[in-house]
Amino acid sequence: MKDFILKRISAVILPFICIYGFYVILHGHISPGGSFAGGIIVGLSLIAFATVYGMEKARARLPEKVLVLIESYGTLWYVIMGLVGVFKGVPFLANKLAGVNVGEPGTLFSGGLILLISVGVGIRVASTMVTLFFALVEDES
Amino acid sequence: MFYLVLAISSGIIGGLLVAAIPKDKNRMRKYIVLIFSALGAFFCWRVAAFVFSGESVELSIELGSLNLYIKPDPLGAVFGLIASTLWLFTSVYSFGYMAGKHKQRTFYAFFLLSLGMTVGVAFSGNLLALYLFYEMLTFSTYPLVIHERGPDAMKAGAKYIIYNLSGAGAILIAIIETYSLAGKLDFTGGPILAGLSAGGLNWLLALFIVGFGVKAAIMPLHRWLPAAMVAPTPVSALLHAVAVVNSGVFGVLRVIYSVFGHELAGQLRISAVLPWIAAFTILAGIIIAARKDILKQRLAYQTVSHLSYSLLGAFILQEWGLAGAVMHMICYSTLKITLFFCAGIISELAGETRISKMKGVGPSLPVTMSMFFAAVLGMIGMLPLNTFWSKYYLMKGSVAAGNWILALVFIASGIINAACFIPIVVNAFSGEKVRPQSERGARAVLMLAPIVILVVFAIIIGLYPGIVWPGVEAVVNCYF
Amino acid sequence: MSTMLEKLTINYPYFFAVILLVIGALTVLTRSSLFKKLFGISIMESAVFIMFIAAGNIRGGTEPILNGHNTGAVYINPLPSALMLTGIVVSVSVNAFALALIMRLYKTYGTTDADRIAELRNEVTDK
Amino acid sequence: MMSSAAANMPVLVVIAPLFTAFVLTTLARRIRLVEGLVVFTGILVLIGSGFLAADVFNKETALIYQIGGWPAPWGIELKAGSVGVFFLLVASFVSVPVSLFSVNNLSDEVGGKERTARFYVLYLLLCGAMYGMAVTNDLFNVFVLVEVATLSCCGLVSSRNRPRAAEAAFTYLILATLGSTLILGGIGFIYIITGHLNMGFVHDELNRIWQSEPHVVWTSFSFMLVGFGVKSALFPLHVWLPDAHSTAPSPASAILSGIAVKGYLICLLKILYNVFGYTLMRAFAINTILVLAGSIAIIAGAVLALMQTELKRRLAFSTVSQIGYIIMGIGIMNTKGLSGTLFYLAGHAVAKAVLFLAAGAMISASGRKKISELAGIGRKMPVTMAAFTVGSLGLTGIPLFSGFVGKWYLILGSLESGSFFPAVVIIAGSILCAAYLFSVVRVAYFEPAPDENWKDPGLAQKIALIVLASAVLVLGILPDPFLELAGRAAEELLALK
Repeated sequence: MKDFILKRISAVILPFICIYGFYVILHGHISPGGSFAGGIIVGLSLIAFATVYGMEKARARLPEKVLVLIESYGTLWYVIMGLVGVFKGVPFLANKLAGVNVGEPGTLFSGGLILLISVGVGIRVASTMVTLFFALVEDES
Repeated sequence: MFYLVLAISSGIIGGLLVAAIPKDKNRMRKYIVLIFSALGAFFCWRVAAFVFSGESVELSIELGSLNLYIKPDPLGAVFGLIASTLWLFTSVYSFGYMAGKHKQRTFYAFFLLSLGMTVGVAFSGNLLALYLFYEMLTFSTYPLVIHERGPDAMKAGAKYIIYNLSGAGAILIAIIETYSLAGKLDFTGGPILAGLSAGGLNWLLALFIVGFGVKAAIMPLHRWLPAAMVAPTPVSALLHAVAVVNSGVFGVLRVIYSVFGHELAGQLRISAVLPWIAAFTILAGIIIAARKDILKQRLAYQTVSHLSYSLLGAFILQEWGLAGAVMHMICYSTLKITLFFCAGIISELAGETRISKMKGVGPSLPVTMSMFFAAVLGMIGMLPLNTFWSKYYLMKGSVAAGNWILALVFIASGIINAACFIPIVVNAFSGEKVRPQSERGARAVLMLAPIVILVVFAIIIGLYPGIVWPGVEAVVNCYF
Repeated sequence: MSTMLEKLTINYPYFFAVILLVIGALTVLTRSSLFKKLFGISIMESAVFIMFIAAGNIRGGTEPILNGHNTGAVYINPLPSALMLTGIVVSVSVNAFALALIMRLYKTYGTTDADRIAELRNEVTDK
Repeated sequence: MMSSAAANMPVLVVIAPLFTAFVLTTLARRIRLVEGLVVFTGILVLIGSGFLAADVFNKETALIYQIGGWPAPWGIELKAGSVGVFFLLVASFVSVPVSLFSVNNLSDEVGGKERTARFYVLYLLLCGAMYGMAVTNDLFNVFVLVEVATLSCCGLVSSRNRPRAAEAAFTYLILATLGSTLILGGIGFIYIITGHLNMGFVHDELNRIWQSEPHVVWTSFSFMLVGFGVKSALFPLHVWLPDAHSTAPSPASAILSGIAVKGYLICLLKILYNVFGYTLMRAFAINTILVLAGSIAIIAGAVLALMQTELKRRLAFSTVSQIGYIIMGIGIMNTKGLSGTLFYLAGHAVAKAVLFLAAGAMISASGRKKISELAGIGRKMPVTMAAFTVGSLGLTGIPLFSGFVGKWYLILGSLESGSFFPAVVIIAGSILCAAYLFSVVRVAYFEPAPDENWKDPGLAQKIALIVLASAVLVLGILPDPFLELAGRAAEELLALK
């Protein structure tokens, strides 16, 4: 891809798409969307980057190792958040029961662990999308 | 209890030992076989002595709600004695017969294993143990059937397995139905199903008879038996004239007298048909036998016929019938095994398996052929031999049951037997002597000694039936 | 008859769902192209998603969000939508995996037609 | 802390393998550590499920676990009932020797260390999904777990770097996804008429209203049956299974045939008895359908198995036949029949695992796939073939081996329910089973061996085989505790009317 216009425009737009994705992730518990939808948006922005600037550049910025680590730790993060309850002696994935401050409903910092879980899952989804894309596009599979 | 465990396990342990020692240790293997079959016989005699003296020997292995219960009663003790004693003779015979043959280790290992299983069948005290050993007997004799490894042997083996497994399947269903009807499976304390109403039990008895009838070679289910004659002669002799088929007969006796009891069985409609099936098998078996040219085949069909003597005795549900059945099991086994042994000697030392070519083998095998003649007389039911008595009891039983036609069946069968086998002997001794004397050497002695001893036994029992009568009487008293 | 029609008009999403389901199933079972099989699966999944979401819908209901000014109004059932989000995640992973497999098959056999692949495979094994 | 762990056991047994799975993805190259972790997790879960089983057994009630502390109609529930812990115990037990078998043995088969690590990740995901199926009490979770299991199964099937494997995996993926779509549709129908997803609530609601919506219930049932039928390879829907199970690496085949198909059956069992319930099953004659489907599967699977010449394919078709027993047993709706089914399921799990592992060891040692080419292998690989023989005896249902007790209770159950037909089919199936398994044993022991250097596998593999083979024996000789647990499970299933 050597299209000048495409490169310039995407250079302007992609950061905003990415930020919008994070917005959706962070507001998952108080508005439509959430970690999956947001993660997909972030992931697609990265995929768009790869299609516009070429695979080599994308690979250089998003090495496979990092993606694998994000994927694994994203899931582990979820489990660890769930285990907070277990460590406190209440059920798995307990939130308020585990003594977490759940804040005031309707504001960003409400829902206790949900926000933390959302972030983990969101970046995990993003990295999974990118991994899938790379896996399908690159020659060795 | 101690003896009971030893009696069953001596065969199994011996088999495992034989399998464990290296292939080329022929002498050592023979000693092991001899020692363990002798031990098996010895312990069976000990157990039988306990049983007949009225002591209770039992062993119960809990398997949850199903338990294996081993407790010989007189019937089991008699069968155990027959099997283990004849096993000893067969092992001596097979030392001669198998000398120089291939795959001896496999042969002897499964040979001893089958001893353990047969004793297990005999001594089992409930249907589950009976089923277990019965099924295991099938599997442990299978390698013996396919010993020759040729395509014929494989085909026979497949037939053997399929017939017997189907039979065992029928038995399993019947056992489970019995369990669900009666809630117990033990033979002690009267027949299992005693006290139930006869209605609806017809098919249960039929299922049992079909199941055990496979091994007992009742006529439409007999096909595996002639096919299995491809096995080496000691195997045919022991398994297909003594242990396996008799365990089928034993099973039928057990079902009728220990599971149903003669009173309940008498009320079933099917029990009117059963004697006639047995009678048909007696006549049809021997008639087919008359048309076979290969000696072992002829003997096989004669086996089919003679097994039904015992079955007929059991089916007429009458004291003398049962006595005859048990007596026939004892007497017939000693003579039938002799006949097979003789057939083996003829094929090994004279190289003949076809009756039509046996002209003149008599002078070359004088001892063999005379023993063969004695056994043939026994099969017909002539007096100095023991089978006279069993036939006498059977006929007495059928007359006592009010069915003199069945008695005629025995007589007719005797006549056909004579027509079928006497000419072989006559032929063998007639004609010019073209063959050299072949009964020489250690091998011949090993094969002949068991035969002579068995025939002497048969004659002694024939002259003094009182020797075995207490055992038979104990069995009859158990059920009547 | 009129009640039947009435039911049809009220419950039209379900009929769409059923039609899509049948189309999808037919595509999966009759087409030999691996891609078309995959499309068929996706269509079937969409049919089920539509059915679920239609079940959660209430006509005239608002979105089930607590934002201070629509309390008391009838809101639609959010659960089916949430469930179908999970269903979509699953379907994404199935699609990705299937595409990867198709690529592997294409690299080996040079075709994405199931019948052709079977032929080629038999040729290979015959040799 | 300990008491907290004990109280959270139902969720911890599911979480543990998933947690380890994602730890493994970061350890790709250090294969020793990976293998150690997999086996360690397996043992940990086994101990955990042992505790859980003891707990449920002593308390005599199901353990309800509310995730996040939310009560039932709103929150998601896990229910460690007798059925669940029974399957949990079986699955976690089998998974340990299977993973032990793969130690130091897989790299050749799947090619490379990284692929091996990926294999273990999928393996653990599958295990986690299976344990989840055992304890879940929520219909939608059933769907999710079924999907996780399906995808990891596909991954395992395709883990061998062969075009054949990719093809088998693709067929499996398409058919299994078709199945899970149908399952989701079935769940959808139930959800539409009841408005619940929690099994207990659905059951109550369904039994209240089913008479007004018989068609929906009927459709839902048929969707479920076909969906789970595809996944568990119920006879006419089994087409994917032989290819998938025979091309997968041996440990994968063992876990797929031994445990994975059973997980779907447990789900079906739970849905039929805990969701539809006894009354509905009777009303829609579901039991008759199951008995018929099972009978056809038993006979057809066995006949097809008999026709196979490749060892692993024969074992795969044997699974089709054995699944028939379990399906049939689910249709025999009394305590004896159901406990027999569950016991049979356990017996088949261990027996089939040992058969597949032994077959894999033989095939990789000799490089030959056909049964006729494995002549005399019994004398060259005594431990492997002895394990195979024990497995065959267990599957055929010889007394003192695992299959017998299960068959005994299945037949007892069917006779008690007054029908003679299933008993005959069971026996016929056993005879065919003997025919197709013992012919392998016969070839291996009684035919002359070629002059080749075939050897038993390494120590870990031998231990795995011995552990599984002795489990076959233990289930046959000392069936009592398991039988009692299975009996409890059957009563629990039948308690809901």
